[in-house]
Amino acid sequence: MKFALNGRAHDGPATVADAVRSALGAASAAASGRGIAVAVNGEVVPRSEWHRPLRDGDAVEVLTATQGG
Amino acid sequence: MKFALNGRAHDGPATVADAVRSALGAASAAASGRGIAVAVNGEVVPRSEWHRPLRDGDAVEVLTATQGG
Amino acid sequence: MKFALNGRAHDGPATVADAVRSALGAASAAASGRGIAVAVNGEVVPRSEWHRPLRDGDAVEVLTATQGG
Amino acid sequence: MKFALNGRAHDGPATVADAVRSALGAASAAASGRGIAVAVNGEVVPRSEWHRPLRDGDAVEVLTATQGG
Amino acid sequence: MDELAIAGRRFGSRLILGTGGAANHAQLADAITASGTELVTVALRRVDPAAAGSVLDVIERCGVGVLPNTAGCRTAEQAVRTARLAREAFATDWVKLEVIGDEDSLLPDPVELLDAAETLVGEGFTVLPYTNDDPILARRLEEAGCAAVMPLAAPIGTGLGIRNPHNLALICEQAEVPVICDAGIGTASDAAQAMELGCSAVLLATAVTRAADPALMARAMREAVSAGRAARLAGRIPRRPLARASTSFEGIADL
Amino acid sequence: MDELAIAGRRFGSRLILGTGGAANHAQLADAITASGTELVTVALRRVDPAAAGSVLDVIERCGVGVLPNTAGCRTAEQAVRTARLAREAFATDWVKLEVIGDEDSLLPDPVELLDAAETLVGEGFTVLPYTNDDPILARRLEEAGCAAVMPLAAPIGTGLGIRNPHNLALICEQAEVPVICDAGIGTASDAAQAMELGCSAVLLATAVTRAADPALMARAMREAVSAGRAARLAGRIPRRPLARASTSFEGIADL
Amino acid sequence: MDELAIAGRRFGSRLILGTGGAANHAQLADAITASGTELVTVALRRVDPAAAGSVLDVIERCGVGVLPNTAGCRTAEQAVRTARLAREAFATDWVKLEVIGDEDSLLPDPVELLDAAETLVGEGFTVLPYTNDDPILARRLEEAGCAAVMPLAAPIGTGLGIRNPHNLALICEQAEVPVICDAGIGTASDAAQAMELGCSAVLLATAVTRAADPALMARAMREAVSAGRAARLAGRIPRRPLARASTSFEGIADL
Amino acid sequence: MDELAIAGRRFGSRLILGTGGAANHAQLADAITASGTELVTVALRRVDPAAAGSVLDVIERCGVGVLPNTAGCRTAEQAVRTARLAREAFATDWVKLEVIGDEDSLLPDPVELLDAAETLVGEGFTVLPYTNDDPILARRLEEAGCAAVMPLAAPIGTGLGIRNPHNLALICEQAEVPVICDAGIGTASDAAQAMELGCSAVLLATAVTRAADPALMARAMREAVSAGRAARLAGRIPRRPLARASTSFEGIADL
Repeated sequence: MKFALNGRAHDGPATVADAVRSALGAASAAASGRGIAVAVNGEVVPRSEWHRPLRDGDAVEVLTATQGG
Repeated sequence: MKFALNGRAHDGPATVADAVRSALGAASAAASGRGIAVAVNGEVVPRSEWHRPLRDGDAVEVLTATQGG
Repeated sequence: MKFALNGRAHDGPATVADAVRSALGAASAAASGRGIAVAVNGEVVPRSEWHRPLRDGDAVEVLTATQGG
Repeated sequence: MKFALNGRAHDGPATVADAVRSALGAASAAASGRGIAVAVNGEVVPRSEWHRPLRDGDAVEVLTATQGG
Repeated sequence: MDELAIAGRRFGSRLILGTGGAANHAQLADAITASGTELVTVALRRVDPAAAGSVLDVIERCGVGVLPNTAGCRTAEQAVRTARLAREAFATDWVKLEVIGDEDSLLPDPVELLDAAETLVGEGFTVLPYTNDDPILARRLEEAGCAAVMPLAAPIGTGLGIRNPHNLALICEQAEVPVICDAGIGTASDAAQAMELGCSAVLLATAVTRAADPALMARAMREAVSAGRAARLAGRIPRRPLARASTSFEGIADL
Repeated sequence: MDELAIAGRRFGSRLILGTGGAANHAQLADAITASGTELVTVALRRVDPAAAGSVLDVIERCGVGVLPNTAGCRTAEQAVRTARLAREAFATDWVKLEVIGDEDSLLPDPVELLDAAETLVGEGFTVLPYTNDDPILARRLEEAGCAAVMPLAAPIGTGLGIRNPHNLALICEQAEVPVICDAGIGTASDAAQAMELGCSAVLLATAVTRAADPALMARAMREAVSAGRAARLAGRIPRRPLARASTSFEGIADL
Repeated sequence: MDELAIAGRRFGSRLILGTGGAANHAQLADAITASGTELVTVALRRVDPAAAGSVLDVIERCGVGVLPNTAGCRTAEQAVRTARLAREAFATDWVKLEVIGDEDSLLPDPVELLDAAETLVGEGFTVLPYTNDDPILARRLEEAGCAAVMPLAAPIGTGLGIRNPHNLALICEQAEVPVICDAGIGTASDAAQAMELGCSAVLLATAVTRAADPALMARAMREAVSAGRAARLAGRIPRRPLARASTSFEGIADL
Repeated sequence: MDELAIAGRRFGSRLILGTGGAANHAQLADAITASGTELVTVALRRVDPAAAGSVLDVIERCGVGVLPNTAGCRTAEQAVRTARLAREAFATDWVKLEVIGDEDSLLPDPVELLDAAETLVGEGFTVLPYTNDDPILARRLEEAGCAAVMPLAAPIGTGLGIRNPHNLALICEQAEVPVICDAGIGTASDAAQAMELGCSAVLLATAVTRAADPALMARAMREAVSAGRAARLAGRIPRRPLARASTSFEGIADL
């Protein structure tokens, strides 16, 4: 199955947590996942539901803080 | 039956045309009724329908041009 | 002889020091004469010359500090 | 003898009129000398005195109108 | 010939005059004539049997067009209904759309204004909305199909002149319909400045009708609008921080 | 008829045009004509044998008066000598007196200016001094016998418009000779504003001669000066912090 | 003690700092400290695996609060979704609500902004909307339940200062929630003026983060906001057209 | 340490306070203390036997320096004589030189002022002249040997703020002695702006002494002067006509 992760196409079965891990890569936040929020198809997925499997065509956004005015 | 004409209570049966006449009184526009518009309960009543009888509780507005910015 | 002291006419013989005393009256500065300057006919008279007698027609100004912008 | 004409050194005997002619050259104003004024050593020399001979070291200015704000 | 075109209708004059505030009809007629305007605004109010003559007579005598407004309306519904009545009364589908947010500032309510504009455009009206100086709202009104946008210089009747030239310039740069500076003009230089900023026309009432000499001020406004338009087209010199001689130093005498 | 009188000489136009900066004589002639001016300034410079025609020819053809200036002078003596030469060259005792303090700002030197003005008035000149916007210096120039005072709007050629309207208004209130706003005007609304502040006339050069279309800008300035003058005479409405309805709420319909 | 209270939360500092534009985290930390702020904004963006450290670490070290924004959103829906994600990420229901009309002016879209504000208030957010300087929209945002209104001084990042002090003053007079001047501040006097006009606080980013010396400008802004607040409370002297002596002429010597 | 040096004398504070207008000595003392100033002005007047205490006592208690002025003088001779008397009375050769042209505007007379300055410098005074905002006069005063130049923001006591920032900036750019903005300041942002334009210090009296709460306004002015100075040194961002995002669009989510 296919899904989009932060705008990039991905393949194969995955949970939200898998997606977060792949998005974070080596990023410092990885450990804690602190300051991270996830949306699937625009809706928030709370941490408690990250075990949820993604469905074909899902658009996943993994977001964190950046400098902003 | 009762109706309101330009904010004032009126009594007895009347058509829209009656209301217009009574609103205009001696006003210069009376003759032609030129530059006049009539609303019953907020909706325009075109001249062609002024023969229409008013219903109890109708709010009639007879309006014309005044100086305005 | 006559002289003017701070715009008022005075009479009789006097030294600059006399004029200063009479101008100061009870004013706090009196004691030390601190913060005081004297002009006779527009020219400064230093303290060392206050013993000088006034001449007829002299205009004496005894000045001190006031609030100013 | 030497004189300065509009900032340039000139030689030999000359009257003011000579200087004017040499300054104007082919300039349209030449004919009438209309709109021309002459100063020798800063002082105006009226047309009536242009016949005057220049003296050694004289500074002659021959001026006319230009566009100006 | 530098004409103004609104919804395909052509005007030689770029000044629209509001009739509000004139002391009497004679004075109003003189001001209209002196202003050279071809279009004047009127409001719709309850007939007054005691009224001596109608402002419409004045307008007819002056041979100018009439632009009804929806002055005093607080909601989109009121404004839409007033516009429909104006169309019936004056046989014109042009309307100066005014929906105010409160009666102290008389500033437009952006949400109600846009709502009313969309409805009236849908009903075939030629809508000229009185708006604030927000470039975004101006664009949304244009996108809604308004025939022009009419941003204010300052609140109605204040005579404060152009409070925010920067916004007015932004609106003019982006608009593809005529931008008409409406309200807040106090004197001639304000009107000229509005045109220099890129406005296609100026709409004003109080500045003329309440001036000590309305007809003379009307003439002043006519000339100012024309002057500002010409200055805009003539390409002004740049502003420079330091002086630049208008007289060359070249050939200066040594005196 | 609202005429301007300077030293008893009457003018129908309240715009004085400087000729500096024009690209060529043809363009200058068009600008003079479009401006409606009756008086233009010229400078005095060394004759240039290579010059093709004289600005005096243009001025004569346009049938306007000539006002020589002392542009570029740094001292009272230079300015006085230049004025004497101008009188000889142009057979006029009128002079636009200019004594600058430096060549970057081209701002007048108050001490040298006053000194030169006193000398020239004593020699029977009709002196029109280009001055800064200091009300005290303006009064001293008037007391010295100048026929007018010509405070700047901003430094020459900057086009910054009126930097200090407050000072210009003070000068106009107190002066008993004509106040002519000279230098710094950039566009039509600046000229109108100068007249609204109480000036009797406007003198400008660069704003017209260096505009993209000098003749069109000249027309704009003519209209702007006339508009500003009319607005001043017409008695503008007061500035008010809050809105004032130009349309009465009385008789508003209940819709 | 003159504290600022927003939605019941108290602040000793009336300066809110945006973190955008800082060259690096060290510089940002210095600026935050020098500014004395207690609240800084952050944006929400896709995680960048290559990122070296997080702005959250800086904020934590400085011991200040975080205010997430919805910068870059063009519609109410985007902004609402972004706010929900920010709540999830930062465990705060405070949001600086930003819904822009286009990417050139970055000006707020009044309709989308009000729509988003109503939704978010309904979901229990503490909404601080970045708005234009329209007093009517400001009141509608307040009526919608926003905890403050944040009108701009000028478009984001322009440094133009307060384009329309008149509107800002109107907003402050009518508002019953804190008015925070947001965007367009260029230098210290702009920030002081905002407070003098009646604002309760100032929010700025670029003016500090892109200054040549961000930490020094941050200190300047801290002092300016404090100065403007004190001046407002101290009751300034009236503006008068004519001079008034600060030194009495009484008792002046005859010299 | 960013100190101000005038004629070699160093000051930690860049605010000079005039004592005129204070309701009483207690209020004056509080204002002096709150302002953080190190130098205050006084005038010289005929002794008043009825006077309760002297302003000198206040100044001594506050431990600040005294700067005598020549307020009220109309001629160079009066001012020179007053300065000599002040030197005798206060044992200081520093003087705030004031020679006014009239009593309505209290504006300086450029000719008398320069004349007096030259005389007093010749007699060894440290001359701080109160001048108008003319860059040429400012330079001539500097050339005459004045220790500083003190151009006005606006006429004394008007509180109009900086009427002509362009002139003040020109003066600051060219001066090699400290430029002290003197007179016309109304509120904190005015003082900050003066410093941002490049002034080395600010001198004010009325703005503080006649404020509703003089001590609080004094504190506001202290902070504003410090803020303006810091902002000047920090290098402000440029003014730009169009917006510049403080939050990058890069990495924005697709919601």
